Amino acid sequence: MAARGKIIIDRERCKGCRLCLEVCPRDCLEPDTGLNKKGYQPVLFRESVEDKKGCNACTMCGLVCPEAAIEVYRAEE
Amino acid sequence: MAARGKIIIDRERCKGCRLCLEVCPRDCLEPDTGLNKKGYQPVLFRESVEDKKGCNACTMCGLVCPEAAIEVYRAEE
Amino acid sequence: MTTTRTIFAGFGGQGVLLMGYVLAHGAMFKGLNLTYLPAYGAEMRGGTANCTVTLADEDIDSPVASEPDILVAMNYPSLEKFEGTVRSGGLIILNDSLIKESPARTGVEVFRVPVVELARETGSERAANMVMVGAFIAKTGLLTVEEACRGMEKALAGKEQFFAANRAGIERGAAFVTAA
Amino acid sequence: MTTTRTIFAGFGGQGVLLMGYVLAHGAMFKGLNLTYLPAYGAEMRGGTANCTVTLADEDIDSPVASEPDILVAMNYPSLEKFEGTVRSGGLIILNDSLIKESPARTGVEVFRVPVVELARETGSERAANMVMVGAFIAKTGLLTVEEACRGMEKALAGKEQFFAANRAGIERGAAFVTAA
Amino acid sequence: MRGTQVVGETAVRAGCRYYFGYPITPQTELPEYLSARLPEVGGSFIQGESEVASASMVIGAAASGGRVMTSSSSPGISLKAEAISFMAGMEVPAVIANFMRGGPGLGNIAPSQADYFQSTRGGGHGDYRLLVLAPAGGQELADLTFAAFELADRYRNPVLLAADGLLGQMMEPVVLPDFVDLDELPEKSWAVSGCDGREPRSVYSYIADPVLLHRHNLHLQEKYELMAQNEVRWEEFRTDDAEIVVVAYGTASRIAKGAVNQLRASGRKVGLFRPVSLWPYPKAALRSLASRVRQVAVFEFSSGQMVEDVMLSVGERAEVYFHGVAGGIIPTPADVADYLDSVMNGDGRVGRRMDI
Amino acid sequence: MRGTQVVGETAVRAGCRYYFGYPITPQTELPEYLSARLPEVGGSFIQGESEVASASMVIGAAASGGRVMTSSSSPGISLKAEAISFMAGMEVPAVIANFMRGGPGLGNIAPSQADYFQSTRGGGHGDYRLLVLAPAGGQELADLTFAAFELADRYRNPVLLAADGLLGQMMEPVVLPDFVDLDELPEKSWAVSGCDGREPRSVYSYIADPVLLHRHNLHLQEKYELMAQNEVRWEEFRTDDAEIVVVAYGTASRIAKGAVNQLRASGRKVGLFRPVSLWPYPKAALRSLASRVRQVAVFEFSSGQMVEDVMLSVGERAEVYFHGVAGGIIPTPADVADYLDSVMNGDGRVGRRMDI
Amino acid sequence: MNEQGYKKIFGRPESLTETPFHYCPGCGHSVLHRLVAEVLDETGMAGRTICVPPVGCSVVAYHYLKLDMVEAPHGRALAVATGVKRVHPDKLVFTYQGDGDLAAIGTAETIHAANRGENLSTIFVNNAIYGMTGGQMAPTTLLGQEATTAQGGRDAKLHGRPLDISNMLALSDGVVYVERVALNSVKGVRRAKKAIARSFRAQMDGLGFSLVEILSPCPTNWKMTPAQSWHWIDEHLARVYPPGVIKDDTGYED
Amino acid sequence: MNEQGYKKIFGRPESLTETPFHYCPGCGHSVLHRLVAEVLDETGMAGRTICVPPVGCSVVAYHYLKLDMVEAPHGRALAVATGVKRVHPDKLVFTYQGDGDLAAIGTAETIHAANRGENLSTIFVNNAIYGMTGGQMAPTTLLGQEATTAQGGRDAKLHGRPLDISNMLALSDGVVYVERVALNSVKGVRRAKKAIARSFRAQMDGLGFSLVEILSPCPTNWKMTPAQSWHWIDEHLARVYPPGVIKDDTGYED
Ligand SMILES: Cc1ncc(C[n+]2csc(CCOP(=O)(O)OP(=O)(O)O)c2C)c(N)n1
Ligand SMILES: Cc1ncc(C[n+]2csc(CCOP(=O)(O)OP(=O)(O)O)c2C)c(N)n1
Ligand code: SF4
Ligand code: SF4
Ligand code: SF4
Ligand code: SF4
Ligand code: SF4
Ligand code: SF4
Ligand SMILES: [Mg+2]
Ligand SMILES: [Mg+2]
Repeated sequence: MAARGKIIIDRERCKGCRLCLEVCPRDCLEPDTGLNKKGYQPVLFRESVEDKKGCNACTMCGLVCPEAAIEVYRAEE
Repeated sequence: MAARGKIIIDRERCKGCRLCLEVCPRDCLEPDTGLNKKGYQPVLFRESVEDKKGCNACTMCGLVCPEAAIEVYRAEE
Repeated sequence: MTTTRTIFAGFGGQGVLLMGYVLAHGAMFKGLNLTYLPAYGAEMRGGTANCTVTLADEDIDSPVASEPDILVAMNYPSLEKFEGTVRSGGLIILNDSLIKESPARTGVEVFRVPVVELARETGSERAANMVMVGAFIAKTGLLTVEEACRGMEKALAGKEQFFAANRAGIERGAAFVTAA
Repeated sequence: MTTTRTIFAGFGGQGVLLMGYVLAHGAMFKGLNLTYLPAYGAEMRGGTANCTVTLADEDIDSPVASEPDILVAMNYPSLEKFEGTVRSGGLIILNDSLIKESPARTGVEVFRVPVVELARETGSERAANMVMVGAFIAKTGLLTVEEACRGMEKALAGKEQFFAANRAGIERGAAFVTAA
Repeated sequence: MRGTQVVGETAVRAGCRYYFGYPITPQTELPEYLSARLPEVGGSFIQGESEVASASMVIGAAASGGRVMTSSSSPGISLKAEAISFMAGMEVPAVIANFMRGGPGLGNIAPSQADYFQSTRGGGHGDYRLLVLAPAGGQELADLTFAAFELADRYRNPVLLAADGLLGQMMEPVVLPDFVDLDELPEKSWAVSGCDGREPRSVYSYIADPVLLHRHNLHLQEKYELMAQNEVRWEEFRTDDAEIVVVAYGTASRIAKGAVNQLRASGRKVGLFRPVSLWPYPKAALRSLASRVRQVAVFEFSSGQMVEDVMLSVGERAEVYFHGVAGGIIPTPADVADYLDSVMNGDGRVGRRMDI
Repeated sequence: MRGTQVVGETAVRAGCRYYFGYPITPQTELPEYLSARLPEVGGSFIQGESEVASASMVIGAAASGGRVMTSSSSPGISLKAEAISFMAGMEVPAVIANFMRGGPGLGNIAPSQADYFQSTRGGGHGDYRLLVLAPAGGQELADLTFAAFELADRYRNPVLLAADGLLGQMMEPVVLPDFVDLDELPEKSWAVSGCDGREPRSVYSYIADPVLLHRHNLHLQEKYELMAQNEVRWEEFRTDDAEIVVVAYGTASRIAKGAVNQLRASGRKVGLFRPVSLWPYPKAALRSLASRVRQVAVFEFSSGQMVEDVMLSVGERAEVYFHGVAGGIIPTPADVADYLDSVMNGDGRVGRRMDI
Repeated sequence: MNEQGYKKIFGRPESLTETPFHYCPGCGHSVLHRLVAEVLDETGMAGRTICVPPVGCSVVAYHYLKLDMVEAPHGRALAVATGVKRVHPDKLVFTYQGDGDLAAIGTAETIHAANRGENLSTIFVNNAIYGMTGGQMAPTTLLGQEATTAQGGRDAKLHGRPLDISNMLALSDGVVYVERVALNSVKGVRRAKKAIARSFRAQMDGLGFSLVEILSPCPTNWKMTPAQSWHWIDEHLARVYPPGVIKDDTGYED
Repeated sequence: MNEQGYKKIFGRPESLTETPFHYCPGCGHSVLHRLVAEVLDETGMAGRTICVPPVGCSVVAYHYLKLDMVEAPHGRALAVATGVKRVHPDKLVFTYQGDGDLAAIGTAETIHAANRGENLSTIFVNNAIYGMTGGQMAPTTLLGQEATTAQGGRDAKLHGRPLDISNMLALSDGVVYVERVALNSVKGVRRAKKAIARSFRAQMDGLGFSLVEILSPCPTNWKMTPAQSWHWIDEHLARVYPPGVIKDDTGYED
């Protein structure tokens, strides 16, 4: 089953504060290994997370993201 | 019987505000008829006031006098 | 005339500033040039007050009268303060009701007006300052009674209740001079 | 030498200002004239940082390096920003660990130092900036390793816990140049 | 009407609808007048909690496109210095009246001209200029107040009325200007009003990038240059055949005029040069006059401030002298005549020769 | 040590025990330094709620006899204008450092000299003067800070250190002065301390009577005259045989020095005149120099402020030119050399000729 | 971007520009800018709004919010806003101010605008520090908290005490609504947005002055990671400045 | 003068000079000057006291009180006093301020000196008007009260509301004692003197900031006789600003 939601992170806006990662109830986020152009280590969306069934489009990551770098999408029924 | 107290008003300091006159419980004060050098109508001490037995040295006139123009004296026993 | 500078001075409560103000407005009716300058103490408390009125049929340069032509003294401290400044040959008008002393100053004309008594005659002691205005204009010939009265009405616009008494005062003052 | 102007530039977190600061203190030990001038952005937020160090055996006039002799670039944006200003015939020292690109600029010498890798060898990745300091002084001959180390100790007075690692970094950087 | 009221009523007629100020002698009659008058014409009067706050209220209303005024006297103007620099940097129009009093510090409330430097050389920080107009009587209080609002809008620049308590208190016959029709005024395409249907606007002075701030300053300097070309005002009185001119402005110029009249009456060839705009200073006019006279004698209610502008104008074309009083003593025309006499005789009794 | 810290530590050594200030870039490292340092020597540091409050705290401590300092940058100095005028009027000594930034308004934090007028022509109201000292490097920051405290006490007058953020941030080798022994300083017989055993004292500037305020102003002017005689400071560099001198102070003078060196290297007869005291201005020295050179070229980080003092000094003795930048762009020695070259060639490419 | 089979349910609000924020990682200012934009989008008010940003980290708020704005000298935002409002009484006028701006240099302007009952809204960003100038003590700095002008931590004797200005303001009759929220949780972010919306609504209804105080992280000057600074708000800041409604005379149901 | 057979029991205190007050008839300033002098005489503190008078009617308090004094710019008395106190921590330092001075232009200085817990005393003369400048509205002016800048009476909509700054100050931890008294009766005068003494004592004991607010007649600007102004205090002023102890953490028995 596909996840109920997904997010898109604007990699160049992201400043690697990891607050999204803190609040995600589904553990969908992880730090990138490289740096973006501004020298920050951005966060990546893990499309599928086995154990927790992936993103549920709760928008919490977006709500706390200081950079307004996250868009949240819900799967259409 | 002489009054228990008496007061001395500095006529040139007095600005005729009449607050002393307001508070005196023995009605010992009255407005002067003339003006002092500054053009104010000062207040006079009535040494003996028949009906109320004169000044009792309560100091109330002095306490309220804005000009610190009043000295209060008590008769020595 | 060319330019006449007058200082009005007295206690705070004597309506000294209003006297100058009335005169100034009267002069405006007459179309004279004028400056009216109240002395502006640091303090708004009791004490003394004065103002300077300059009337002229030419341009007025300095509005300050360091050597006034006329002094109108409403009380003794004012007389003391200003008598020395009056130009020689000038005029001192005294409130005779309050000033019993004679000016120390010589070489000037002295004219006394018993303003309180005259005002009382008109029925309003409070019009004493207007009596002085009346006496002033009559004595100096700077304005007519009518001009002074219209000045008073302009100066007190909105306070019509005082017009009658003040007019009576001005008239009484002027009459006093004429009779003198 | 007469006067040498160097710009150190990089990300905020790379210890760029400290590099210049260490160099300045080392030069003081050596008795050189010097000016150390951190760029002072309106913002104290992340982003980039840079400082200018001028060393001279004569009086230093302008402390500003509009045409630096040397650029030490710790990241790519800094290289991009400053490479054009280096005087022709000057020197660009690059943090090879982070900058894979080549300078657009021609007519200057380019020298690469893999600071992170070298620092890792000394056991402390955080000493990467000190590795660059070591490489810088060895490459330019402006200070001896000992002078640089004493400068580091002065610049970090009160933070003795970092001395050993930083000294190792400076030495490693210098050795890298000698070996090159 | 007193001078302060003339300013107030003229402001209303010039379209001023917003006044923000804090009481201070000798000018409080102006806010008092406007506190009653502005609500009558649908305007707003606020007695601010301080001069500092009032000046910032001016910024807000001016940036919103209103015709705005504030006023104070010397210490209060000092407190407005930061905001005035902001107004200049943000390019918002406003009219500021300073009824100067004796200083420094709390000083006293007597007439003074000791804020000339502050007025013309930016009491606040940075490279900016105010248009500074100095009335010398009741009618000019009206005329220049009216002009101030027009000029402030035209140049998007604060305009300062430089007066003193004597002018503020004095009554003289005055013809007031007609009411401006607010709807006829040109739209302020830079003012904020909410960005409905257009791009958002900001009015600000913070320009972090040195290159851009430099450019902004060049733009301001060009504007000031334009003002310097177009807005110079002065009056000459009996200068035609004068051998000496006295230079004075405001109240001091009236006394000086009296002195000129006195001296002329005894046949002395004396004239008066009266700057009306203190910035831009009537430099060219004074310079050309200076070439025709032998001596230029400055008279100020200060210890010597405008005299620098006179020196910068006159150069070595004529001898420059200075005489001033500070603290509120008001000399008589005779005193000033005596000063001029002393200068003409070269006896050094009154005033001093300025060297350049 | 950064420039700000040099000022801070020197102040402590000069006996300063009280600092009151409010943070503002680019000088906050000075209060930061003193916030830790003053308690070590038994002094007091207060971060005031504002510049306005801080400046009044200075008044209180100075009137109490302490050696006191405050500092800020342009907008913050504007806010202190009223209190500075009070200090001058009350005759209390204090040291005020202005690390100027780009203006007007909020501007930016880049180095600037656009507060020259404000510094030398009383940003505040009234006839007063500050002693204004303009360091050009680390050692001078120390020397002049030290001198500032001595002079403030000697003349009972506020002293202004006119610097910029570049000087404040820069590190150069500096020899700091020795510690002053506070017990050795002359007693301040005018300062308040409680009137036990003597007549009460008041320190104030309110002088209601015009005659007395006039007299007070005459007294102040005499003091300023004395300062003008004794406290003029300047430096000349390679002026002996110069045909043109560049006049610049502070950071700008260092760049100008570089230009002089460059031009001298190619044989051009160029010198530098560097005012160190901006008030009193080294007028006589510049005047005598001007008589020997053909051209005087002013260079400032402003749109043209000190140039007026240059004109007042030079008169028609030499041609006066001006070139300036505002906003924080820092020209190079080569740029200034180019300006001087243009002036010498008379090609009008860079800078402009000033007429007097 | 709209992805196949997915519907966008959250993204950048319309009233935010595309310009990336210059704020530090984890800074509360960025979140607040977005919340303001969301509220204005949802109420359709952006075009009839004028904002007065402060001198502080958010001095260039006009880079980020598509609104008309007027700069204020440091601390004077509410005085400037007062002037704006007199000219535009029908517009939504709000100030956005830091703790140094609002509660130190701007104390008088704040208290008097509130007490005049100016029909304005204030977003009060309390990060207990001077952010823009690099970490000096603010009036709101906690006892023991490090600051560059209170090295070793704020000490009541040397540096005075934390000031709770919202409580003081609530005493004034001109003030209709004061709420404090903490920006360190999803719930806090939601609460903050609601409070801002309420304050704006109160103004549009002409009720008078209202203020939302936001406990907002400044990881840079607190010298913490963003996550740590969330924690620190709970453990320290919110204990001295407890979130909640301090005054509400709006009469609004919700 | 000592009269035969009589003993002087009340007269001018030692710490008052001979200079006649310039205040208007019935003005509260005069009474307060005397009370301060009495307290200093009785405690023997005059020689160790420094006063910071305000800009207001009492600007020349040094003409009347035999004390060392430092002038303050309008509103900045508590900032000046803070500077004085740092140099003379062992001296009694007090400010004497009007309502315009303390609660309008000086709001920030007042609140922050109090909140720093400066060990100072403040005598706050609330006459609900700007006396010196001739009767403009003060922050404390009552609704409906006439003022030259609120002609027809203060109107909340046009002119804002009366500000009770003593109540605000009492919220601050730095403040140890705040009392309000009314100078319109013998009892009030006695109470005022006690409060001043208590405030001075608190300072000498190093307890921190204290303030005595005095409802004080200004017959001139109220356009009343002195007796009427006493009345008006009872009927109006004291209703909005009720006399009494607002805060007392001194722990003193009496
Ligand atoms: C008159 C003036 N004083 C000081 C400053 C310097 N300054 C800029 S922002 C600021 C304080 C910033 O703190 P805060 O208001 O809490 O905002 P934050 O940056 O924390 O959001 C200061 C002191 C200034 N620009 N103007
Ligand atoms: C900076 C400044 N602003 C304004 C004034 C004018 N001023 C003098 S006293 C005063 C207010 C007086 O009222 P208050 O403080 O209540 O004292 P009161 O005279 O009523 O005792 C004002 C506004 C001033 N001297 N300085
Ligand atoms: S929307 Fe919710 S579940 Fe999906 S990534 Fe964001 S926080 Fe995690
Ligand atoms: S919250 Fe936003 S800025 Fe922070 S790590 Fe996540 S995507 Fe990046
Ligand atoms: S002392 Fe008492 S009784 Fe005597 S006159 Fe005074 S008030 Fe009256
Ligand atoms: S109280 Fe004092 S001033 Fe007033 S009338 Fe009595 S004696 Fe005179
Ligand atoms: S310094 Fe603090 S408040 Fe300013 S942008 Fe950085 S985190 Fe935000
Ligand atoms: S104006 Fe009022 S406060 Fe001032 S002296 Fe007169 S009565 Fe007292
Ligand atoms: Mg903050
Ligand atoms: Mg009052």
